[in-house]
Amino acid sequence: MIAIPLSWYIVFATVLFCIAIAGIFINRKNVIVLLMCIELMLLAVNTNFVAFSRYLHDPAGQVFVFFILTVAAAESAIGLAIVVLMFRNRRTINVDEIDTLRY
Amino acid sequence: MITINDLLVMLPELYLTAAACLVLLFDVFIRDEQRDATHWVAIIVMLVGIFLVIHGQPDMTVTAFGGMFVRDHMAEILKVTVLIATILMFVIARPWLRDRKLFIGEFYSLSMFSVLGVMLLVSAGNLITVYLGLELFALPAYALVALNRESKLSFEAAIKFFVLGSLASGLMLFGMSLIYGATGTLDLHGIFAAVGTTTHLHLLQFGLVFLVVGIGFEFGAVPFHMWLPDVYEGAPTPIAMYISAVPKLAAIGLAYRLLEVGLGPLAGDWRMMLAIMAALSLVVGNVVAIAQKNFKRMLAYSTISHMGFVFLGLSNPTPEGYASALFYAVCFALMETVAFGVILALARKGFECEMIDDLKGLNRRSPWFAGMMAIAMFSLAGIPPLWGFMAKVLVLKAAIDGGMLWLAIVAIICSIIGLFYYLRVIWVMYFEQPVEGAGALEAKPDLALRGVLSINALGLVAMIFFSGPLFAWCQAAFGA
Amino acid sequence: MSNWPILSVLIWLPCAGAILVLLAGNARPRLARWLTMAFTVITFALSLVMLSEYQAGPGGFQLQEMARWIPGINSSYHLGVDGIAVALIVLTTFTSILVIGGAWQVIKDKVHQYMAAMLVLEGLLIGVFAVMDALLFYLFFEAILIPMFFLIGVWGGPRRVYATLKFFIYTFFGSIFFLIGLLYLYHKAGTFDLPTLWALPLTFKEQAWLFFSFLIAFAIKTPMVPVHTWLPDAHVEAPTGGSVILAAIMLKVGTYGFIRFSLPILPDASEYFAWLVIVLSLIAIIYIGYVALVQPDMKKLVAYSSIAHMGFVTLGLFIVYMLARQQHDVQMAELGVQGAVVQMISHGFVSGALFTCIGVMYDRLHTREIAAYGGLAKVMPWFAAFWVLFAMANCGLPFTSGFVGEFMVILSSFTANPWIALFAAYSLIIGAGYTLYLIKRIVWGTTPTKEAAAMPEINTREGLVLGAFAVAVLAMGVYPWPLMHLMDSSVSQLVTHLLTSKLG
Amino acid sequence: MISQTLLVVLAAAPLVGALIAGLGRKQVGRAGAAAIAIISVALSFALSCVVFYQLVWGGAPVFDGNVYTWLEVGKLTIGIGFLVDRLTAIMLVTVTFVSLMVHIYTIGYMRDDPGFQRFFAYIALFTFSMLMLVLANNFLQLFVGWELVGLVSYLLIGFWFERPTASAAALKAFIVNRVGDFGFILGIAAVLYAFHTLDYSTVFANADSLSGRTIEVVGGHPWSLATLICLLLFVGACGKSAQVPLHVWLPDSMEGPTPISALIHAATMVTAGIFMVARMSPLYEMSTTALSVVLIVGATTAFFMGLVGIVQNDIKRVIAYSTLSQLGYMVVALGVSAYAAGIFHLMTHAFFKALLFLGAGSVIVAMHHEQDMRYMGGLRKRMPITWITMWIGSLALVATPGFSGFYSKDQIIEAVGESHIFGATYAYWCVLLGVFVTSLYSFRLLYMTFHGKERFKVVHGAHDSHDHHQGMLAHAPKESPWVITVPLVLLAIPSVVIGWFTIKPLLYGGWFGDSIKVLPAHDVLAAMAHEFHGPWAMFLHSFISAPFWIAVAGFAVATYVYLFNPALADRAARMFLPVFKMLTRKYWVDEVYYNLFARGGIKLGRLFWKGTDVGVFDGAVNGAAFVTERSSRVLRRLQTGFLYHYAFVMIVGLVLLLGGLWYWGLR
Repeated sequence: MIAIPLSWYIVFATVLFCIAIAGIFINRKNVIVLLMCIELMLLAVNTNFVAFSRYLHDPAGQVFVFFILTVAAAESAIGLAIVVLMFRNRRTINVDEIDTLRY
Repeated sequence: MITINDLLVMLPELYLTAAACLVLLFDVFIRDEQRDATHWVAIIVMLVGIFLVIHGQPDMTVTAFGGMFVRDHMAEILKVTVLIATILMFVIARPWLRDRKLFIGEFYSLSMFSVLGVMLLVSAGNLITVYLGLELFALPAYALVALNRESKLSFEAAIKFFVLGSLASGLMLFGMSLIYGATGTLDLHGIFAAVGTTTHLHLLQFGLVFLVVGIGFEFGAVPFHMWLPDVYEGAPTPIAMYISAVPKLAAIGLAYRLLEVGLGPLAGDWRMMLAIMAALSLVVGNVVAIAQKNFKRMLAYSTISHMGFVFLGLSNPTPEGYASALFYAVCFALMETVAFGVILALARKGFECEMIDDLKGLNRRSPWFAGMMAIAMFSLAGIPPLWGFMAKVLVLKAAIDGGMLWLAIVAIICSIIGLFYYLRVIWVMYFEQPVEGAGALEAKPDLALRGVLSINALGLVAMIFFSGPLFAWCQAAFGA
Repeated sequence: MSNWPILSVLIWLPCAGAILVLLAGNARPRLARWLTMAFTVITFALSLVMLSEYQAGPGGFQLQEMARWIPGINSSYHLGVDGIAVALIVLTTFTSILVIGGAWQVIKDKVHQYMAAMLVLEGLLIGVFAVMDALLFYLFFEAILIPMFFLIGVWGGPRRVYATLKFFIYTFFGSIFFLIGLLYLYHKAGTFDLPTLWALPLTFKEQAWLFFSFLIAFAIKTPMVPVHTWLPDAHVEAPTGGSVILAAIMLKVGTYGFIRFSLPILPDASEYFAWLVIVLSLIAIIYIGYVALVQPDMKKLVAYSSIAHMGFVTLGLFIVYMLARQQHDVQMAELGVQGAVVQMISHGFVSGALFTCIGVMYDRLHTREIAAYGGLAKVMPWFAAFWVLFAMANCGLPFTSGFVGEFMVILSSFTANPWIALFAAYSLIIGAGYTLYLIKRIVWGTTPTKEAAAMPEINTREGLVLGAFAVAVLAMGVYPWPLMHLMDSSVSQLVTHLLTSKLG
Repeated sequence: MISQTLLVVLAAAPLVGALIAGLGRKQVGRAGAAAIAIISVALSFALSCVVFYQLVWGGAPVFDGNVYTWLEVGKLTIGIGFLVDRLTAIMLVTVTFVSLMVHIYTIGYMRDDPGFQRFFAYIALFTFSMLMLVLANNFLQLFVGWELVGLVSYLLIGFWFERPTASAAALKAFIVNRVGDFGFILGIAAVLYAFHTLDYSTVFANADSLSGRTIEVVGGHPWSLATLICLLLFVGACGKSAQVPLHVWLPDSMEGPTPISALIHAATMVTAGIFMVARMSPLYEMSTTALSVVLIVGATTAFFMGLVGIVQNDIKRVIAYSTLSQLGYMVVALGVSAYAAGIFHLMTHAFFKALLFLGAGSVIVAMHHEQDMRYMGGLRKRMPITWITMWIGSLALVATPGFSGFYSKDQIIEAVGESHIFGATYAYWCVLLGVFVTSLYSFRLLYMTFHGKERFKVVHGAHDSHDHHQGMLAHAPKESPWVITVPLVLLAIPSVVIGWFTIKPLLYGGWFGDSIKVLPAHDVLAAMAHEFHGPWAMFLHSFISAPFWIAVAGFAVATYVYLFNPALADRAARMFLPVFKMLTRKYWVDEVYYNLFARGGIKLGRLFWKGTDVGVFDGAVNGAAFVTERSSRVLRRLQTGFLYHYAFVMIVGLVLLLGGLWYWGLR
C-alpha cells in the first residue's frame, strides 16, 4: 500500500487555488460565482493546512482550519448581504454592470 | 499555562468587545431622537479604551496566551492612534449622518468591532491572531462601506472592497499555509527561529510573497491598490475617512509583525519587494491624482502615493526605519481626518461637496475652514513647517540610510508632481470666486465638530515643535 | 552682551503679530494696518538692537541660541548670526516696513490676510538668515513659499494661477533635491548642525553630487539662467508688496544658501565646478540684459534686470576659488565675496525701490505697459526724480549703492581672469541700455494719453517710502564702509575656511 | 598751507548749492536758486584761486590726504580724498572760472525757461562732480567724478526732455560714455591687479615696476601690462573726450541748452580725458605702444572731425565739430608726451571755445532759437559786442599769432614735428592740414552769421518760440542783455592774452613739477626748449612758419567763397558730391552704429526673449507639465471599474513578484 506523498496534497491545493483565482477574474457574469470562488480559495488553503499539520504532526494547523471555516461563513454572510443590496439597487447581480466607479 | 494575568494583558480588547456588544444592545432600546446618547456613550467607551491602553501599558513587552497576544509599545501607539482617529470620525461624522438619516447605532457598533479587529491585529503574536484580527477588522468595514443603502455607489464600493479584500486575505492565508509548512509553526517568533534551520527555504520565500501581497493590499500599494479609489469615492464620506486612516495603521502593525517579527531574516527579499511597490505607488498615485475632479477620489490616489512613502520607511528594516514609517502613518491618519473633516463639515443634504470645484471661493465664505483645508493640503504635500514635512524627512532619511537613494529620489520627484493637485485645491479655495447659487459653503454650526477639527488642524502646525518627542516615542516602540 | 534670545524674538514676533492681525478680521482694516505697522516697526527696532549687540570686530557667529528640537535625528533649534546674516536681517526688517507702508491704501480686499501673510513672510525670512541648523534652514527656506503663494495668488494679476504654480512648483523642485543632499550629509555626519557639516570631510565624488543637488536649489531661488523663467511671471502677477519682498529679499535667500552651504561644505567641488557657475553668471549679466532691453512690461524689465544683477553675486562668490586657491590672492578673494554680499544688500534696496515706483504708477493707471506712460518728468516731477535716481542706481552709478558691489566684483574678477571682468563689465553698457531706455520712454518725452497726463503727484506716504529707499541707496553708495566693516571679518573667515581642502 | 577743510568747502560748496536750488522748490524761488548756485560756485572759484596762489607762489607743499575711508577689505582701503598739485590747481581755476561765467550767462539765457531752477541745480551739481574728478587722489574717486559728470551731462542734454531728439541724444551720450567707462573700469581693475592699490601716490611711485611685466590675456600671447592698462584707460578717455570712434555723442549733445555746450561739452567735461591721461603720465610713459595709439587716434580726430565742421549749417554743430578737432589736438599732444602742451591747449581752448559757444548762444537768443546759419547773416550791426567777441574767439581758435590759441596749438604742432614715435609723421600732416580746415570753418561761421546780407525776415505778430517757420522772426534780433555780454567780454580777455604769459612757465619752466612725468627718451618739449626764446620771439617767428600761412590760406578761401561768391559753395558741393555727401553724413558712422548696436541690440533682445527664454527655457518647463498631465489622463484609464480587471491586476502583481523572486531572490 503506497502512502500519498505530501506533494500531491500541495499540488492539489495549488490547483484548486488557481482555479479559484482564475474564476474570480475570468467570470464576468454572476457575483454569486465570485463568492463561490472565494470559498474555493479558502478550501484550498484549508487543504494545505490540514496536509501540513498531518505531515508535521502539529495540531495547530487544523485549529487554524476551524477558524478559517468560521470566518468564511461570516464572510459569505456579509458577501450575500451586499449582493442582496446590489440586487435591490440594480435589479441585477451582473459583474459586468458594476462599473459606475472608475478612472 | 494561562493565568489571570493573561486576561489583564489583553484587558483593553476584552473591555472593548464587551463595550461594543453593550452599545449594540443599548442602541436597540433608544428612540431615534435620542440617538445622541449612543453617540456620546460610544465616544466615552473609546476614551476609556484609550485610558486602559495607556494606563495598563507595562514598560517591557509582555505576551499572553502562549505568545498569541503581544502587548508592546508599538501596539500601544497604534491602538491609541486608531482609537483617536475613530473618535474624531464619530464627532465629525455625526451631523453628516444626521442629515442623511444614517445616524443609526450600527454605525457605532460596527466601527467599534472593526477597531477591535485592528487592536487584535497589531498585537498579534501568531498567524492565527493575525488572520482573525484582519478579518475582524475587514468584515465590519465591508458592512460600513455599504452603510448607505439608498446610495447607488456605496454598494458597488462595498462589493469591490469585499471581493478584492477576500481575495487578498485568501492569498495571504495561502502564504501562511506555505510558511506553516516550511517552518512547522504558526507562532511568529517560532517562525523567526525556524527560518534559519528550515530545509524548505523556497517554500518559505513563496509564502513570503503571498504575505507581501496581502500587506500591500492593506496599504493599498500599487499594484494592489485598485480597490482604494472606488471605495473612497463610493463609501459614505465618514467611512472613507475611516478607511483612509485606520487600515493604514493596522497595516503598519501587520507588516511589522509578519515581516520583521516573523520573517526578519528574509528582509533581503521583502525589502526589495516593498521598494518596488513603493516606487510604483508613488508614480501611479501622484500622476493619476492630477486628473481627478472628485475630491475624495483625488485623496484616494494621494493616499496611494503616501503609502509609497510609508514603504520608504519600511524598506529600511531597522528600528529607525520602522519608527519613521510608524511616524508617517500616524501623521498621515491625522492629516486625512482634517481633509475629510472639512468637506464633511461643508456637506449638506443634497450637496456632498465632493467635487474639487465645490470648494471654489471657500476663503470668502468661511475662511477658517479654508485655512484648515489649506493646512491639510500643504501638510500632505510635505511643505514645511507642517507635520507632513517632518514625516517625509524621516522616511526619506530612513530610505537613504537604508542605502536606497534611488528610491528616495523617485519619491521626491513624484512629490513634485504631487504638489500640483494639492495646490489646485488651495487655489480653488483662495484664488477663485464662489460659484453663485452653489451650496452656501457655510460650515455646520456643530461646536464639537468645529472644535475637534480645529484642534486637529492646528495640531498639524504645532507638531513641528513636538516631532522630537513623538519620534522618540516611535523609536522606543521598536526598541531603538 | 545680554543673553536674552533676541533672534528667536525676531523670528517669532512677526508670526505672533500675524495671528493677532488675522484675529482683527476683515471688518477692521484700519486696525489690521496699524497692528502690522506696529509689529514691523518693533521688529525693525529689535533688529537694530541685534545690530548693536553684534560685535563686528571678532566676527564669527554670535547671539547663538541652542535648544532641543528633534534629538532623534540630532537636529536642534540652533540660531546664530554672523555679519552677513545681520546685514541681511536688517535689510529684511527695513524693507518690510516700507512694504507695509507701500501697501497701506493699495490693498483693499482682505487686508488682514495680506498683512498677516507679510508678517509671516518677514518672520520666516529672518529665520532663514538666522539659523545654524541645516534642517531648520531648509524648513524656513521652504516655508517662505507658503505666504508668497498666497500673496501672489490672492492679490495678484489675471494670470496669477499660472504664475503662482510655476513659482511654487519650480522652487519646490529645486529645493527638494537640496533636501536629499542634506539627508545624505546627515547620513555621513550624523547631525544637521552646520558647524559640524562645515568641518565634515567628504570625498570629491560625494562633493560633486552634493554640489549639484545644492546648486539646483539655490540656482532656482537666486535665480540663475537658465532656471530663471519663473521670476518674471511671478513678478508680473504679484502685487507690489509681493514683488518688493520677492526681489529685495527672497532672491537673496538663494545666494545666502551658496554662502552657507555650497561654498563652505563643498569647497573642492565648488572649486572644480566654479567655471560653470561663473559662465552662467556672465550669461545672466549679458544675455538677460538683452532680454530686459525689449520688455514691453515695466515689471518684467525690472525682474530681468534683477536676474542680471544677481549674476554679479554668484560671480563674486565663485571667483573666490580662482583667486584664493589658484592665485593665492586672498585679498582679492575677500574683495570678490565682499562685493557679492554688498551687491545682495544693494540690490535689495534698488530693486525694492524700482518695484515700488512701478507700483505707484500702476495704482494710478492700472497698467504696466511702458507704452502707456511718458513725460512723468512733467506730470509728477518729484516722482520722476526718484525714478531717475533709482534707475541710475540700477545701472550702477557711483555714489549709489548699485555701484559698490559691481565695482568690487569687477575689480576682483579681473585678477581672476581678465575675460571674466570684460564680460562682467559689459553690464555697464547693457545695464545702462535697458534702464535708461526705460527712463527715456516713461520719464522723458510727452504724455501719451489724457489719463497719463492727469496722474496726481505722489502723496506723502509714497514720498516717505520712496524717500526712505533713496536715503538707503545713497547712504550705502556714498559711505559703504560701515556695512563692509560689519561683514569684513565674517567674509575673511569664510575665505580662510575655503582655503583648506576637504580631500585627503 | 592748504588745509583739508578748505578743500572740502571748495568741493562741497557747489553740491550744497545744487541741493538747495534743486530740492527747495517754492521756498527758494527762481532768483534764490540762481543766487545760491552762483554764490556757491563763486566761493569755490575764490578758493581755487587761493589754492592756486598757495601752490604757485605761497610755496605750499602738494596736498594728498583722505577725507574718509570709502571701502575697506582686509588690507585694501580706498578713500575719498584730495590730491592737489599744480596740475590740479590749474584745472581747478579753469573749471571754476568758466563755470562761474556760464552761471552768470545762464541767468540771461534761460530767463524765461520753466526749468530755470532745475538748470541751476544741474550745473552746480556738475561743478561739484567735475571738482571731484579733478581733486581725486585715487582711481576710484576719479571714476566716481568721471561718471557723475556723465550723469549731469545726460541730464542736461535731455534738459528739454519733451523734445524726442533731446532725450534720444541724452541716452546716446550716456551709453557711448558708458562704452568708454567700460574700458576705464577695466583699466582700473588692471591697475589694482598690478599694484594692489588704487592710490595715485603708490601707483605712480611704483610705475617703473611695470616695465617687463606681462599678462596672458590670450593664452600664449603675453601682453605688456603697461600697454594694456594704458589702452584700457584711454578707452575711457576716448569716451569722455569724444575721440574717434566714440565721438558720435558730442555733436548730438548740442540738443542741450547752449550754456551747457559751452561749459560741459567744450570747456570742462570733455577735457577730463585729457586731464586723466596727463595725470597718468607716469603710466603712459611706460608704454610707447599706448602713446602711439593715443597719437594716431588724436590726429585722426583732429583732422577728419574738422572736415565735417565745414559742411555743417547749425551754428552750434560747427563749433561742436571744431571742439572735436581741438580735443584731437590735445590728445595728439599727449601722444607725443607733450602733456604740458596738451594741458596748456586745454586751458586756452577752455576760454575761447566757451567764448565761442556763449557767443553762439547769444546769437541764438537774438534769433529766437534759430540755429541754422543759412537764415542768419549781417548780424554784426545788430549785435556788435557779440560780433567782436566772436571774432576774437575765432582768431584765437585759428591760432592767429599773438592770440592764446596760437601759442598752445603752435607748440603742439611743433612737438609732433619733433616726435619720432610710430605714427608721428601721419599725425604731423593731420594737425598741419587741420589748421587749414580750422580757419576755413571758423571764418565760414563768422561770415555766414555776421556778414553778408540778412537772410531772415522779420514778420511782426508771427508768434514766438520754437515752432516757427525758418527764417521768420517775430522781432528783429538785438544785442543780448549784460548778463550775457559781460561773460563774453570776460572770456574774451583771457582768450587773447592768457597764452602770452603762461606759455613759458607752463611748457618750459618745469612748472608742473612731479605731477607730470616724462621719460627723457621722448621728452619733445625739452628738445623744443632750445628754440624757444619767449613769446615775442615766437610771435615774430610765426610769420615764417608753415601753420600760419596754411591758416591764411584757409582764411582766403573762406573769405572768397562765403563773403564774395556764395554761389561757389554750392557748386563746389555739387562738383565733389561724394566727398560732400560723406562729410554731411559724417562718414556714416552714426548710421553704422545705429544699425549695428541700437537696432541690432533690439533684434538680439527679441531673439533671446522670444526664442531662447520663452521658447526653450519656458518651453521645457511647460512641456514637462503638459506631459505629466497627459500621462495622467492615460494612466487613469487603467482603473476600468470592472472588478475582474482589478483582481487580474492584483494577480499580475503577485505573479511579477513571484517571478522577480524566482529570478533574483532564490537562494
